Amino acid sequence: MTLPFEPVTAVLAIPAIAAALLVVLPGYRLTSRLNVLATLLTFLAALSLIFGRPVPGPYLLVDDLNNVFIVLTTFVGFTTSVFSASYIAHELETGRLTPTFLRFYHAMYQVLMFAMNLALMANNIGVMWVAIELATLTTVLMVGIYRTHEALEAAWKYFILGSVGIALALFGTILVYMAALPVTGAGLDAMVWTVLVARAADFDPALLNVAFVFLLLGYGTKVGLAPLHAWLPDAHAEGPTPISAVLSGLLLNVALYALLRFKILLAVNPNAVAPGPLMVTMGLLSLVFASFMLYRRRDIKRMFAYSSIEHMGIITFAFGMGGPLANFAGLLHMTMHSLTKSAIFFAVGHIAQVKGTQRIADMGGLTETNPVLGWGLVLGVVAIAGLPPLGIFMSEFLIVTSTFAREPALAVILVFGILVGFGALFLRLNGIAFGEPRGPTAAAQASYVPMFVHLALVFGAGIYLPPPLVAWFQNVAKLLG
Amino acid sequence: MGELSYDVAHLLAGSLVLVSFMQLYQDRLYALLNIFALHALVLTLSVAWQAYVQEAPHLYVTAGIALVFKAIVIPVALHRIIVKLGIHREIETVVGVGPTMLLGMGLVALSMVVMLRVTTDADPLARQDLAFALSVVLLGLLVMVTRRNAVSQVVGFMSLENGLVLAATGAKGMPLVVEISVAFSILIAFIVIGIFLFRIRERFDSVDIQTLDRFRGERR
Amino acid sequence: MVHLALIGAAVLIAIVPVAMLMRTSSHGRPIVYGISLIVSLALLAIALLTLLGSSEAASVAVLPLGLPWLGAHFRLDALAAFFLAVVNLGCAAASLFALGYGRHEHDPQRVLPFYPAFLAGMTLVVLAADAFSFLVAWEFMSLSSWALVMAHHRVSDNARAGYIYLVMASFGTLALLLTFGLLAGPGGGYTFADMRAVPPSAGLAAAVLILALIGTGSKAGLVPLHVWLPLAHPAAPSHVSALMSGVMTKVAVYGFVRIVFDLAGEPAWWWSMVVLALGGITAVMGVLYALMQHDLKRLLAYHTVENIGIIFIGFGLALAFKAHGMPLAAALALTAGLLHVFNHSVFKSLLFFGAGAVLNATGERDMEHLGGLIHRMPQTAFVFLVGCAAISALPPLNGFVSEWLTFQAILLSPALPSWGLKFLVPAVGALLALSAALAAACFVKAFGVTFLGRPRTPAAAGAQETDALSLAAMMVLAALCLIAGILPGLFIDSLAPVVQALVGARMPVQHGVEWLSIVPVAESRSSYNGLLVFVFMVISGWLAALAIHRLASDRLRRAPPWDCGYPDPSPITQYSASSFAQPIRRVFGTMVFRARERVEMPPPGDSAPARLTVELRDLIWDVLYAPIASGVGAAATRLNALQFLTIRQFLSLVFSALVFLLLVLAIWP
Amino acid sequence: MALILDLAVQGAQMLLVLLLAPLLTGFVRKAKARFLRRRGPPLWQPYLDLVRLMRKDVVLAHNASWLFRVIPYLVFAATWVAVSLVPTFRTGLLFSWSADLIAIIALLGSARFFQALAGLDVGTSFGGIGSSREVMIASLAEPAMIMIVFTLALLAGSTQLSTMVGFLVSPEVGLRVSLGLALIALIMVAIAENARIPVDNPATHLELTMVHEAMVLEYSGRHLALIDLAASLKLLLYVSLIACLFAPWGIAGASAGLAALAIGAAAYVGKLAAGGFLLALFETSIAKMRVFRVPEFLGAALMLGLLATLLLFFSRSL
Repeated sequence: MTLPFEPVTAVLAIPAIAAALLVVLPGYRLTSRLNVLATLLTFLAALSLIFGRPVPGPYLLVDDLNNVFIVLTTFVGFTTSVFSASYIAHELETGRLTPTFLRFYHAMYQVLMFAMNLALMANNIGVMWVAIELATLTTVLMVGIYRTHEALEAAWKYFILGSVGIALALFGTILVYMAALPVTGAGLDAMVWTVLVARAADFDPALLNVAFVFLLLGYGTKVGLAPLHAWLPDAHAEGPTPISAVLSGLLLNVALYALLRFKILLAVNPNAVAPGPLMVTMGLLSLVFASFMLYRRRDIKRMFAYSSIEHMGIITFAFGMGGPLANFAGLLHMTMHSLTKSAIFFAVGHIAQVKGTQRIADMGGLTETNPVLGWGLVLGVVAIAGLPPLGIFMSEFLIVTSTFAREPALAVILVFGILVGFGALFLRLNGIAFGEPRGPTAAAQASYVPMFVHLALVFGAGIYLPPPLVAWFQNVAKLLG
Repeated sequence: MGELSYDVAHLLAGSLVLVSFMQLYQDRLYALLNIFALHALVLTLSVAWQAYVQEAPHLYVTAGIALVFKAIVIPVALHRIIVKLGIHREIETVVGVGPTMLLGMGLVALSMVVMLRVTTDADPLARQDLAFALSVVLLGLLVMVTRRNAVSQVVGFMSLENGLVLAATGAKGMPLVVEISVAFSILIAFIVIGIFLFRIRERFDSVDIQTLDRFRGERR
Repeated sequence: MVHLALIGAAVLIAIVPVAMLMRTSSHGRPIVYGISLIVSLALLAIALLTLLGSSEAASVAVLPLGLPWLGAHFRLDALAAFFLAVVNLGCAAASLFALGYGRHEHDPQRVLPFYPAFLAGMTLVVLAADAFSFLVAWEFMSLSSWALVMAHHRVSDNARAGYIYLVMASFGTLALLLTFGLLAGPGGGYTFADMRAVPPSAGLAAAVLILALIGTGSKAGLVPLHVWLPLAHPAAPSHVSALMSGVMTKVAVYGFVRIVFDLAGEPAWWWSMVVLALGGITAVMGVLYALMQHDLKRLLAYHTVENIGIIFIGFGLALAFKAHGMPLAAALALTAGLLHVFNHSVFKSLLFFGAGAVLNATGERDMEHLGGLIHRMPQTAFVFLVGCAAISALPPLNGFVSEWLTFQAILLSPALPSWGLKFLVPAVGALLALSAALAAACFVKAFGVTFLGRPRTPAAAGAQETDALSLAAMMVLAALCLIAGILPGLFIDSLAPVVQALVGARMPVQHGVEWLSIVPVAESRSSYNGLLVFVFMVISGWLAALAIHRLASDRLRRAPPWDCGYPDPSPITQYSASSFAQPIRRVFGTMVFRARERVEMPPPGDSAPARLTVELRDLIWDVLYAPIASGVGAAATRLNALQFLTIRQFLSLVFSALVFLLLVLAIWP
Repeated sequence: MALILDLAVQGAQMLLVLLLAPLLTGFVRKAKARFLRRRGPPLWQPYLDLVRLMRKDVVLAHNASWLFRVIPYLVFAATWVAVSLVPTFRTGLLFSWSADLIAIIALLGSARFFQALAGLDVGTSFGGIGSSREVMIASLAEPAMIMIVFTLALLAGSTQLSTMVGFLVSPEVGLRVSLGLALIALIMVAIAENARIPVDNPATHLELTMVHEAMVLEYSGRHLALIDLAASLKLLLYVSLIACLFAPWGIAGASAGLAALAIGAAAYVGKLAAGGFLLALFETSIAKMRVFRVPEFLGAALMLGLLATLLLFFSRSL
């Protein structure tokens, strides 16, 4: 099938061009619409990738694995931009953002999209690294955009911890190159992933091991795995909510994607240390840790940020376990988590705007005062807590049952962590959505479409997964070994 | 590649580790900055030598950046920040210098052990190089972790990054090395500017002395 | 058949959006409850046709939903049909009741959308034939009932109840998840057919039993997993309380039967001991808790715990007999358990409806504020009385039949070869007898304090009889209590295919026994004829009345009460619920509840009233749940310190992780 | 023909118990009075009481409900049906299989349930006190009774009274510890159930010690007559039960002729007399206990019953 345009180029070029345009264009209406349009076009281009993929080059590659992520990323990017349009309008009205910063915000949004798409499509581990770092730096700037003390502090923390992560990931990348060097010879080939994976069996296992440790810690910082998570809750809490949605829904995935690529590399080499146990350990640690952290949260966005850590832990655990079932579940969980968490942040953003605060103690009885938002949040939390018939239940079902049959002890820890987190989420939800109304109760000027589109997708997926998608996921799961 | 080139590279990389150790030992800010300038200088020499040995002219650019930016611009800038912000000249350490040194020894030993497991049929130069680079990285991190002072933490981060550059240039024919070093320089510039802008006098932890402990995410 | 049932469930789900749209309209209630009623009746008919129809093979359906490579499997066999009938009988009654009762609901938008979803969830659990569909339906049921519990969320107790309920439900689901994980094995054979084909090994089966007990027991309300039940059931609107207590717990029981009798293979000898002991403890604890309550709906909820215990005693016996190769006795015990499932669903729904009618008429759930309602609400009082008598296991009503059958099964236990069981079973029998007697005491209290005596508050004095539809629902159930009590043979025979499938034998056919008696084993051994007892009682009572009125006197005078000459006009001098329970509290309370009574007597000359305060502590909560809650809290507080570290300290964490991993690599072999 | 005979026997039994019950009560009263060196009321005094009560007007409290008026009939009917099914002079009664021993106990439970409700109906404090104590006593007495049933049923392999009697009268029973324990427990339960000293005093009207009498305080006229008759029937039931289970001698078999029936009837009257005599003796020789000692008393009965059941497994091997 031939397309009238080159989708790969489009996926990268549209955000890049849009970023350039948005820097110069004035006016909120125009820019926010352009922002939506650009993300929509990117999404459409990404969709077309499903039908026609380019031949992998030295820099770019589209295969089953990253195609899943690209479509997901561009889709959530699109819906978030729709949400962002209504969210930012309110921020402008209340004066939290000035038009200058708004311009900057939209441009940065597109740069972020570009960086993430690039990271996903990179066939070159160096390019991938560069793209992820670009995405990190962009989000650092956006986290600090409100310029309050808290925002700056969060951005600073993110920046410093992120920089160390960047450095560690680079060292890991260099080590992979060094491992490849004797086999593939010097030059570009030693950084091209398709080449690496084809010949990884001959690489020096010890070097690969060290490399993986560095990559795990470097990219793991971006994924938000405990104990490398520290930047994540604050960055989520203090940045604009659309950015929180993108961070939780996408950037964490992108970082995890990078980790997966290297996991495949290691899995090919028979003598290298198995990456599974490392990931399982870190996943469980993150899950249990984040679950407990959920209890003492007072800030609603920070709470859901910890929930993201929890879910990243589950996903990492699933991929660490490996096998067709667990991998499938991991992929599904990742997709569902992206959709759900961003939907939750959409709701949370509007709630915080209505209430004028992010303090959980100042919210109450939302289902009474703002039924749509309130029930949206309830549905989102129900989904994120892994209750059926929503999609996350399916993935958790697969993860738990497949693990219990193989490693009962691990499954028990997993279940324990899930239950602890569940308790915390609903404890807070009880206060926010039910009980006597507290705080301002004005109606939200919000676009509920993105939130409910996401939730509807999650709901649908929990009941019915279309066979092509399943086949696709299964292919990828096989790829992940 | 001859014996000599190996020996010289070995020597330069080894001295980089040595200078990292010297950083651990410092308890005065100015002295630390001077030592860091030395660190950058040794790196420059090492990178230049690799450029010569590998016959890779683009590495000279990296060496140039290291020399101009890290050995001169940054130390001078930090110097001025110290004066301007009135930062204490003495470095507060978390653990004493003695234990830190011991820890550093342990880290170097660790990186040697880890790297020596690499099979011998790999390039011996690369192996040695990586062991030293790993040591430098770990020592840089150690500086960041054991110093309370923002400037010394920046210095720690920069020496960590020097280790990366050492590793990258030691890897024969690695693409994007120059770009990476440029990117890192920008990153460091950001950090330095950030310190200046946010008036971080004592440590990374807060953007303003008034808010030093007020806000840690949730305490409000 | 199963297709038809699925269509029914689909219709129920389809009215959820309709209910959402019509949530504030006045037509919403009749439409939602009306359609629910019709669908439930249809499903009931399907279930009965399957159960009573010829023994054709179970009907199966696979829908392309759920797990993609698996599909959603549904199956309607005898067991499913029986529970489908129980579920939908309750649902139909609740829908009928709600048609009238729902008129008083002040938050219909929080009830209507979830109600059909709840019904659909319960129906689907029973129909599901693979682990995934089962759990989805199971959690769907929990979730929609949680939403219904939260319908009156502004009452802070309700919010807490909803929270505890959901956490316990999730705990149970996760236990079931692990159960199915074990049953499915690493290959992922998630359909029940696969699990049945490959029963787990002995060790795994033990874990399956324990996990299934936790998973289904937490939903059914087995002590000590019952804590949520008396909080959540009363919090929901009354027709939903009836469904939760009368029907949803039965769905949990279904889960237990399905897993333990059908999927887990042959039982080991000790399984029954666990189940029996738990059942006995649950029965007695449940009723003791109930006795201490003065909230009418909570009292009923605790009685659900008790009856679940009785049901599990039956199942425990069935497991014991099955494990020792005594299929006939196992059939008797299992029939007893299943019959009690049906009976309890009938009278518990009836009682909750009654409590709902009282709540509507007076706005009170606290019995201490009620009294004398028999004058204001005579019909409700009558049907409630029938329910009370039935749940107290009084002949000739239905509760007695199933308990009698359980006793008969207990009396077969000496034939068991295991010494442990020989001793345990009579002890459990004693517990069963104790719980039955205490239940009667408790319902004397419940009915007496609520409906008899004089009104204790103006609200009670001004109560009005409830509406006709609600009454109709209660009347139907009351009639069923009687019918099942006097014609138990019919019900036992219709359970035969279920029991046959699960333990490989059935009780003797009751159909042909003369006079419609039931004979569980042999006529010389034991038999019972509810019909005859009923007729006898009616005739002798009638004869006595006739004789006395004809031959002696039928005159009647009204006068003030006598009360040994000290009648007090104030209604607060009546016996209250707590004072009624005081003797029993003295007997059992000090041990089980650490009950302490404190009398504050003002000094002589002071005109302040004396006060008697009773302090009750829930031992199970104190010993089991409070430590868990405080443990989680303490861990959360301790870990929370990690939120407040400095950047350098966070970096130290990263650094330590790096060094640790490198060390691992260094010493890796 | 046989059916008609059976029907006749069943009918005779029903009438017999109805007639004998007040007599037994009167006999016990008379015997008690004699033990106390009083002359006592005549034996037929209970009949006179009943007749007098029946002919009097019912005085009903203002707020008594319909239930209050129905309950005497219910209580009477349940008790009467229960007594009719206990073998007195002949086993194998026509309808004996319609309720086994467990069902008979449950029937008595029904009677008690409604009677306790009646205590609460008028809304007086004495009614409440009576009901509350009654159900407390019952909640322990009933399980004890069930344990006794267990012992006997496990021994006889049946809960059917006729079968049990048939087994107990046969020589294969022998002398068993379990039976002894069960007998003691049954006597204790019977005393408690019939509101006899030391658990309750049927003659008292001292407010705070009443249990049964407090419960029926508001009844008068024909209602009270029915309740008193039911109480007498219940006493008769327990004495008959003890007699047929533990002294089954002389009782006529299912296919006995008229002579055997006559012997059975004579033996039955004799047993009743003996039972009444012993009861009176016991009652006069013991003091009433405090209400809160009753649980211990009945707890002992429950333990004895359980012990009897458990000991069965050992004594069987002897």
